[in-house]
Amino acid sequence: MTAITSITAAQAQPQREHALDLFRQMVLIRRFEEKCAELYRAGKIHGFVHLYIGEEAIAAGAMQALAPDDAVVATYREHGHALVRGVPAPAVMAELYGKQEGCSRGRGGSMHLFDAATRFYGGNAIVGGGLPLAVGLALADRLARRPRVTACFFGEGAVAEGEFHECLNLSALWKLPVLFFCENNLYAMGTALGRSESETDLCLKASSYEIPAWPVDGMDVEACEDAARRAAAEVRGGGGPVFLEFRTYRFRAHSMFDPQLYRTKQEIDEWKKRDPILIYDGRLRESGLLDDDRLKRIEDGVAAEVQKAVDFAEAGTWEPVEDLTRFVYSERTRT
Amino acid sequence: MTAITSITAAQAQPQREHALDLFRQMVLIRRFEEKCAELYRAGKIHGFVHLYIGEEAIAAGAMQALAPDDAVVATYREHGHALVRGVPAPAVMAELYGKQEGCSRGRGGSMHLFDAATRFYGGNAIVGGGLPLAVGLALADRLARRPRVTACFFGEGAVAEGEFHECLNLSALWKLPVLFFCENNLYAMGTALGRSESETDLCLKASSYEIPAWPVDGMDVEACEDAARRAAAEVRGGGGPVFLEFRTYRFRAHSMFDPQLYRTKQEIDEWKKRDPILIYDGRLRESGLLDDDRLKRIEDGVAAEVQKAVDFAEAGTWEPVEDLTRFVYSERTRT
Amino acid sequence: MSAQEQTRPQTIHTTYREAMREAIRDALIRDPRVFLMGEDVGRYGGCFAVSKGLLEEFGPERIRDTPLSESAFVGAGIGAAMGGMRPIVEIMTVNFSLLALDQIVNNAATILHMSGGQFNIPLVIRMTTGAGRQLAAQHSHSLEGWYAHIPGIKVLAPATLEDARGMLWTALEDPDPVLIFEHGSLYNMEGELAADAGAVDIEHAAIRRPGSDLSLITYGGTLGKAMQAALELAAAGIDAEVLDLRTLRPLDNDAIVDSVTRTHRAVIIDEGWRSGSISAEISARIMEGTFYELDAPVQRVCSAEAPMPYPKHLEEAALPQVSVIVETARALVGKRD
Amino acid sequence: MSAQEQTRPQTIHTTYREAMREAIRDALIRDPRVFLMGEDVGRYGGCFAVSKGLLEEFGPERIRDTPLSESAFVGAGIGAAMGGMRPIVEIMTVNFSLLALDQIVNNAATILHMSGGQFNIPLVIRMTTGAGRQLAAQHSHSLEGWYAHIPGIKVLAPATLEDARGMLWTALEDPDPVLIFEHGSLYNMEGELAADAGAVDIEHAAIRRPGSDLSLITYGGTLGKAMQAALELAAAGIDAEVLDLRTLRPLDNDAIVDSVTRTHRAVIIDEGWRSGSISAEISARIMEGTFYELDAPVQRVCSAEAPMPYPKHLEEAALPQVSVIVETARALVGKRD
Ligand SMILES: Cc1ncc(C[n+]2csc(CCOP(=O)(O)OP(=O)(O)O)c2C)c(N)n1
Ligand SMILES: Cc1ncc(C[n+]2csc(CCOP(=O)(O)OP(=O)(O)O)c2C)c(N)n1
Ligand SMILES: [Mg+2]
Ligand SMILES: [Mg+2]
Repeated sequence: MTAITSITAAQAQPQREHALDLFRQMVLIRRFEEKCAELYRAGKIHGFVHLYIGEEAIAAGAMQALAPDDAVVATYREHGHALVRGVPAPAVMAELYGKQEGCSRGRGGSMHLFDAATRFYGGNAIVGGGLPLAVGLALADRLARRPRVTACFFGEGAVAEGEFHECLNLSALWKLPVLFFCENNLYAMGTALGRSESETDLCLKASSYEIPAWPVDGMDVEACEDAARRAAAEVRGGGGPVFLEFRTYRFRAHSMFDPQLYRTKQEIDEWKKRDPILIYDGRLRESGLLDDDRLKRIEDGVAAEVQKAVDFAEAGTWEPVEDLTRFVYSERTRT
Repeated sequence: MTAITSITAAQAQPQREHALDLFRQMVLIRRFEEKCAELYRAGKIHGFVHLYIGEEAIAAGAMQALAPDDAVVATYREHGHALVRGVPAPAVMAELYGKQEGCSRGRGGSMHLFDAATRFYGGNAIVGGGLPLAVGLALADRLARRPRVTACFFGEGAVAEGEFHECLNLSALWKLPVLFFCENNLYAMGTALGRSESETDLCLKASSYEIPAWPVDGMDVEACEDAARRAAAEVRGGGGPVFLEFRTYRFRAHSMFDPQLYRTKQEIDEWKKRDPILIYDGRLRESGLLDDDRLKRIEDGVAAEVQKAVDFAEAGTWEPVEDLTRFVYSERTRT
Repeated sequence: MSAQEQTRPQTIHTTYREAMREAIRDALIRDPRVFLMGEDVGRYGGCFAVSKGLLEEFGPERIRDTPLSESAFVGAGIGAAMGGMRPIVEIMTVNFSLLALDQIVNNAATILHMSGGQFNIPLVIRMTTGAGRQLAAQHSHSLEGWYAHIPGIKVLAPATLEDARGMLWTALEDPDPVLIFEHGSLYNMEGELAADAGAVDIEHAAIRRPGSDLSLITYGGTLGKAMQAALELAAAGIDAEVLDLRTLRPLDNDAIVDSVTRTHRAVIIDEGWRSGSISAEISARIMEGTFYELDAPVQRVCSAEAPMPYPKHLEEAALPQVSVIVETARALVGKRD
Repeated sequence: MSAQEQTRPQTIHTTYREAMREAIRDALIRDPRVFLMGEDVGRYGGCFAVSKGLLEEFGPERIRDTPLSESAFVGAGIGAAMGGMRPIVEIMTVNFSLLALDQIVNNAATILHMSGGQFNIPLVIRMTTGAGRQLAAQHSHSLEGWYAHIPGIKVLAPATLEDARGMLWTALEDPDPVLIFEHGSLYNMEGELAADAGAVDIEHAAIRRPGSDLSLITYGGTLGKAMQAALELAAAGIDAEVLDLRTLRPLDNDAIVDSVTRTHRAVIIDEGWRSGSISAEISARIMEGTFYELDAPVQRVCSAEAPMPYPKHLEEAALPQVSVIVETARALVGKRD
């Protein structure tokens, strides 16, 4: 079995610019999604929408460990991942509107963001469904002798699915470069972890496949970055996959239709004290990197970016109905 | 995590009769299956047939821990389990012939032995496919407050299937009375355990669900019995499932069509020195329970029983073609 | 005429969702062997709020939240049914049922037959099906017709309040596995239901509107569209019969053949993808059962053969619509020879 | 006439199994992105010996034994295809593919469309299908017609040595997921194959025997039975055309309609369970495409709607047989009006 190391808050003093950038990414996700909620209520966005609010530190931190030609596989709760990965906010927002200028041509909506340019492989609405894809992407890299990694984000609910186990085993057996990034927000819809797993220490499960695994404070963006960098270095070294359990909490409902009968307001409030933006705000101020003025500039910049995204989406166009069956099969000729 | 205890050869001096009965059960399976191989070559038995030869100690030993109203779920390699459980040898042989006097009316063949009288729920030809059934049978007992257990036999190959994990978790989470009896014969068809599992210590996997688990010498019938009894007592106590890894080896090909390219003759010969019948024969002689004369009587008795089974199968009849679609749906009226 | 027949039964105003919930409650009260198991049926209150309140009433033993393990809990339902219980297993949507398909097809559908009649499986599996709520390509399948290919199981598609209220108990009384498909767009359907509504038969299709010029054959989520189309056709002087199949396996062959034998024309409306859908089977049955009575080729109005896109206008274009049904029917009737 | 056409091509005597193996070898040699992955494809020598010897020739990187994890390794094939490889994933038999169905239906079939055309999936999945070897209810499914319901994938059913040899390369060149169904009873089929046999088109059905009195429409494992039936019918003075569909999705609609438009009668032979089988789709297509040319209702010869029983006599009774095809065809032709 593998030693389990607990990574506490980051120790190193990050570069000034980098730190502010991390902060900015989290703020972008937060404001972008607050806008999504508003637009949903306004009838601009439809279907199932799952907000990432409260969990921003994970995507913002972990994504730093990836190079441009690495790959990302995510779930239906992936606005944040797409934004941090570099999918342009306007393209994401247009996708949520269902406009053909969206990153999936408007066909995917919130749960199915795709972007070839940033190797963002979705957006998968089947719990656990993205894991085999990540294993396969990593296998392709291994076979083609490319030094890439594939980061696969998923919720702790997916750990109960058989696919999770098959994929951990397969990737460990074949020593494939996969980063399994488990976002443990304690609930799968209304099901608390303790009601879905007989053993709630998720790292133990990874260990039973000989996969190095450790828990990370998912509310601390620097801890997330550090852990992801360490994991990515290990994976790039050829040692096979690494599993990280990011401990976090979702501040909002599971989706837009959830009366949240399964948890208390106190519990939510308790966790909100650990709001990753709040915490990092405090830390940056302490180290003199942030003050009200700079914060305002960041918030203003983000607000402008979100507004630009909304404007772009509003100005977007509907895919013609005649294109409905385009891309059921490829238009390309043989390769 | 649960402590892992290694159970060595049984210590207690078993009752004379019981010991000879264990021995006899193993001999019955062996001779029955040798006859099956012969009958297969003679064109009396068809389809896929998987022999249990070499692994007899597990079924013979483990089944002792079950009461008549407990349930058994097995795989396609289940002749031995059916015989020890008490499905009459003639009914098993008739089934292999495909005669309607067979325990599944001749419709199942070798891979699908069923018997309501002994609560023998198959005979499942999908690797891992029986595990959820066992969990459900145990759930029914729990809900009906019946103090029964369900024993589920499966090969180590099934450990790689997602269903294995889902079932271990579900049964541990709900503390269901399931005995997971893993028959680790080191190969799944031609795939050695080390080529199918990144971590080959199977008990570790059970531990990652908080399920007590320990390895057992699957070539020692008394060790098998002792371990199964201990496990069954634990399960009956309401503590949830137990997982046993019976370490064994199949002496024959996977099925009747296997050139065995994946293992060496030496390896097979090495294991044959640990033939469970041979070993128990030696132990019984040492303790004065067995001599040539008694052995002959046992072999003669078994030979007669096997012959009776063959005669019964030969004399059996074919289900009329008109009955082809009977039992696609129940004939019973509403219950 | 008896006194009973003269009194109009009392009705209650209800929804499909509530009718379904009442059916589950009723079953839980009637039979101690019944329990409900699935993802978020309990503490969350049910994905589509169908099981809301049942946990409080019946407790966590009988309203059993499961982990995300479709194969295991569906298989456990099969095992529990063999063990003497009467499980209602809820799969959140038909899309996720693919993860449990091995258990349904290889075990639930086969064990009675391959055990020579020894082990029947009195299991009910409920799931949401269908599109129409902009849930895109992985949450909008209509696979009930696909399931109807499998011998050994029965497939129901309640399309009315009566059937939502009444099919479950009949399914639970059935000794064999029964799958119930609830179209997601029906849950909010409101209407009047007899206060004493109860079990209904699951063996017969129902003529929801008699007619003489052509048969509109459908089920589940598209029944409403077929009824609307019949109204519009009536306004154009075409008298359409609407046949609600109700049960997709086994199909009520006689009802199909009888209707088309009377009307000589048929349009099948089915939310499944056209090729290989249950609409093809119905067309083939008409071919085999009443070919010489046909005045024109049977037509199908199905979903476009594409994964379901997210935006409303494309989703609508992908799904069978009233206007297309009307158009198809008019063209068909025009084709009199 | 060119010199080439005058020289009769050299042929080799081979089997369906060897033709399939040669196709895999050929692909591995031609394209370094191609690899084969599945249960026991390597050290065991292939479940049905198709891949025997390939491990020795190409090594374990490209002939990749997998654990028993159908969902993971099929999904990994999808991912590897998106990552630029050309995987051939072998699922031992179609029965086990149910464990991977979520990956096939929810991912492989949808990603190109729902990503707006960004990610195509050049994946080939091969599997054995069908009954006839007394393998009973969990090893005898014929689900290729069922898969043909899913938009986004293509479904091939090679029935001849040429197609066993030639379809794989065409499938690998296809930018989208292609499923190849190999009927288990064909592996030992022997015959002559052109020494230079190579890629074949996968877009068209093939007339294996031209005829004028009726069309026998079939594919895969039942092609041989249809050919045999045509012979017997010929002896009785009935000239049957045999149409081999070859590809079940997309169906070659024109070929079906053309044939029946000429012959005015059709019998479809399909090893799938009758209700909801691909035979229903073909019947519906004939209804829609050439109804007015039909002299009699299209008939179907399918498998009995029951899990497959083990004993030979029952298995034979469950499967389409030559005698039943002949009988059905004769009755149909007799029904001239
Ligand atoms: C296979 C499958 N089953 C059920 C669902 C319905 N569902 C969507 S999200 C979800 C909860 C998943 O929880 P988790 O994996 O912890 O991710 P989180 O939503 O907390 O980020 C469920 C049950 C699904 N999408 N896929
Ligand atoms: C889901 C599934 N995949 C593949 C097979 C084909 N198959 C039959 S037995 C077997 C090996 C199983 O090995 P193991 O579980 O170790 O049991 P053993 O045969 O060694 O007793 C395989 C791959 C199957 N029956 N089911
Ligand atoms: Mg969660
Ligand atoms: Mg084994």
